[in-house]
Amino acid sequence: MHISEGVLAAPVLFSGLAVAAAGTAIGLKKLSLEQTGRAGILAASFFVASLIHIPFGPGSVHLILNGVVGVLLGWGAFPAILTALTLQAVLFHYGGLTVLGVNTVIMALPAVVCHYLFRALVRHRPQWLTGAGFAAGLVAVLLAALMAALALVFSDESFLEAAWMLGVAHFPVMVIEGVVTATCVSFLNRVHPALLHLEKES
Amino acid sequence: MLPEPLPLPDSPFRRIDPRLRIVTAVLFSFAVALASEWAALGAGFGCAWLAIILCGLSPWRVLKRIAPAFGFILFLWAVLPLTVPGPALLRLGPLPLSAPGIALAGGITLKAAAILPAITLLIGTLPVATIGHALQRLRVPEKLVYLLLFCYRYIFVIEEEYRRLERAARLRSFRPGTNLHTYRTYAYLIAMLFLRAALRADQVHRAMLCRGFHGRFHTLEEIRFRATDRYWALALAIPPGIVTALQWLLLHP
Amino acid sequence: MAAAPPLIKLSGISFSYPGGKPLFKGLDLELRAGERLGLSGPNGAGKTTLFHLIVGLLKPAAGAIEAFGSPLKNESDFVAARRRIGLLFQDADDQLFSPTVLEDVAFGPLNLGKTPAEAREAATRTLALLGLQGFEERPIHHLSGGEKKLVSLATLLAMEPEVLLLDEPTNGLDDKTKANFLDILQRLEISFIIISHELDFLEQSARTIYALAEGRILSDDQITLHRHVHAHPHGSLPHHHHD
Amino acid sequence: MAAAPPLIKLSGISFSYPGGKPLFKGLDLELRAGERLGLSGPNGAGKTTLFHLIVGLLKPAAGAIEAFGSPLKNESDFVAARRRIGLLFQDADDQLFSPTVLEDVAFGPLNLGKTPAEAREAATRTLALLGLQGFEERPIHHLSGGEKKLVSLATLLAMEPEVLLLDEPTNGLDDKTKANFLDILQRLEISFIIISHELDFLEQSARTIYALAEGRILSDDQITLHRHVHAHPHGSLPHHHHD
Repeated sequence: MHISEGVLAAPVLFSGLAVAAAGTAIGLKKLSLEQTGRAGILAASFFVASLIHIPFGPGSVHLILNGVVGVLLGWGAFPAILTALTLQAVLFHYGGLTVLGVNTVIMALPAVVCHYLFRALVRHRPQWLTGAGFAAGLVAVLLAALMAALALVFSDESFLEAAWMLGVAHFPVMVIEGVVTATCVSFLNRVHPALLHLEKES
Repeated sequence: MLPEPLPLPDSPFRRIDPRLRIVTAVLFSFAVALASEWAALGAGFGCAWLAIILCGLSPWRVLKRIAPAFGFILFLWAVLPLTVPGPALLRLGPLPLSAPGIALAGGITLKAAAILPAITLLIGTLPVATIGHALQRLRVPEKLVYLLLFCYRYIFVIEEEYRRLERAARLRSFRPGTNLHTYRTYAYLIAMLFLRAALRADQVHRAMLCRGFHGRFHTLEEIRFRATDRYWALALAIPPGIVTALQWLLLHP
Repeated sequence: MAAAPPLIKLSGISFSYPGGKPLFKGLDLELRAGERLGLSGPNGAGKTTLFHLIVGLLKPAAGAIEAFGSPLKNESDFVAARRRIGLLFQDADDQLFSPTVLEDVAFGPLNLGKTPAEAREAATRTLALLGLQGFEERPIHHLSGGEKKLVSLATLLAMEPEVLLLDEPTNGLDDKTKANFLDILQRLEISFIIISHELDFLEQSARTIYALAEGRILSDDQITLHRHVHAHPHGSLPHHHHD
Repeated sequence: MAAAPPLIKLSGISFSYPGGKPLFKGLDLELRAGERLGLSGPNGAGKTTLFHLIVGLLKPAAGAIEAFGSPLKNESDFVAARRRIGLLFQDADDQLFSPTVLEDVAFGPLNLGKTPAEAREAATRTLALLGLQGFEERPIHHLSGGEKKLVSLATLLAMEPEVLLLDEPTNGLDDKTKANFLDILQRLEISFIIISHELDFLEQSARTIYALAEGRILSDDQITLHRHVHAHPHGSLPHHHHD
């Protein structure tokens, strides 16, 4: 979910930069050097996975997967997503430099929220793992769409309808992301459960 | 296909300090993104494409590079003229297309058409390794720089892994559709990528330890600010300067 | 030779990778029902490429590919042919992506339109055939190299292919695993082409051996008679010539 | 044998992975200066694990590890030893993590405290030694499998190690690259232990070959004398026993 260059107003751009900088600082602080390498390689898989076309009806959608990144990296999602978006901005021109902050916040803040949401649900009831994964995937996209819509509306009220449509267009993606994230999480839990508890090591 | 930096023909421009190019890209992006006057936007647009031609980069290749970014802008063109209130400029059958809507969409398009080629020219032609070093010298936190370099390095390895797995699925008669089986299959492929990434990260860390890594990255100093870079700094300040000056003068006549 | 068409027939295939020199120049190859074909050749001779051409992952610059009596021209022809051809990849890690063995083996049958119950049944049966009972719920990631190779084979056999294409199946396997794999191959009633740079393994598994060299298939009637006789002093340890 | 201590000495090593059965039970191994040791063994015998124990990436449950005459006990001992031991990983992509070839080869020397100019010089010299002139600025992801393997070796040699540990160095290499790698190994004046499941490659590269089996190292004095003599009728085609 990228907002393009040239759309947003100055206050939104600068607030985005400030929040992204703060989140990234927290994330970097929580990552040890060893985990930095790991986060970099996970960011690479996030980058690759987000290029995959998933069929939906007659067309296809791109996954966002910020929920998975949140579950795996916690606050580390901020630097990891910032990194992936920087490479996308420089090499693909998805997004751009001025919107880097806003786009990072749009994806990473929901990722961090879902990290805690997932953890709370699973800690409460371990058998809810799949459900918690579904919730993390769905909520991460829901919040991202909401934040993208807010960024648009705060920039210019004329974007109101466009923002609504953007949100509604992401509704099917939310469900697909929920399913994919739930399956991903249960896969990792079955095969390599230590991965889901990355954050405890820091 | 994963993106590689665009090759830039050799010229004095190619040899300037990469930090200058990154800083210019940021300044120019903000100058244009924050401008609102048509003349300022037009000047930004002109500067970007003129620079591309002067540096010997094919405008057609740049256009092809940045084309995907216009998907979002196309969406705005489809929505804004119909939804932004205001007097109709045109009519599309029974639908009035509002003047402020068209102006808004047009302004955004012009901004993107100025900023994106500038980023392509200034940063999109730099090897990612060089970008990393330049960022480090620009005091971007070391961990973040290494995150970026690791990410770029392993994108190619992971994409290759994905392609092989996806091919294996296809050979076993997997045909993607809108159904649970498809989504589950993609989720498995993706989970496999994340799993392998994590396991590889452990090995990479071990390999680093074996080569004497003890918590600090050292770099081969390569970036130097030469005497001629001072003149380049002045030259590169012109486009963002023009855009900002025009914007300011037109707003405060 | 019966009048039945060959299972697979390549005629006049030419191929080169972009920017590379020609890998195949007018290559011909036929696999008839019941045949077990071995294909040897140095690494880099394009053995894997040949298999990828047969299943349509790569397109030849010239020449015709036929399978089961029909020419394969466009993607949909290849899609149909792939249901009947099982390709075993050189690296099992490229082939397996499900969390558990059972799910991976059931994946193909599900794609062929079987119900989950039927697919599970087919998977369990195939695993038993390969001596992998009790592996159903094991995570793929915890299997040894040899077990992964067998599971890869199971994923193909569960789809009941008519032809197997085996790409260096013994790569990285130790002798015990290799012997087990050979034993399984010999029990299978299925036509196959096997690629290997290990001539001894080819001799034990295939009935006819061709060599891939200079961009073509060279056949040699005598090559199948070829047997190694080794005479050498050696230590008391079990040792092996080819692994 | 001189009185000099062995370069590497393992005595009575026991190890098992958490939840797994014991991999090593009282394993002994010695590498003396000038020696070139080959280590063969079936899949899952713990060949890679053995190397990781030597450089302290894993800790044994029991037994002692010595390097260059001193016991290695805590992490700082291993850190010191790792400067003198070069471990070549099985997968070159694990070993090469820098954006360009030059940076990757200079990484080790920089960590050893060399100045950037010295490190660059060492890297350039090592690359030239391996025939990799002109590769300095290439991004790692543009290299072929064989080139990656050679660059991995360069990253180690640039640190001027006294011992090399080579983990399945020929895995996935084609014959030409394998021959080139062998040629380079034979030119190096350095003691090494090489792990491979390809006995032929071991025979060509090592002076002594041990087998790893049942959790221990089995030595066999005669195995180094072993040579193959083949006598067989064969076809007119060029064919190879070992590639």
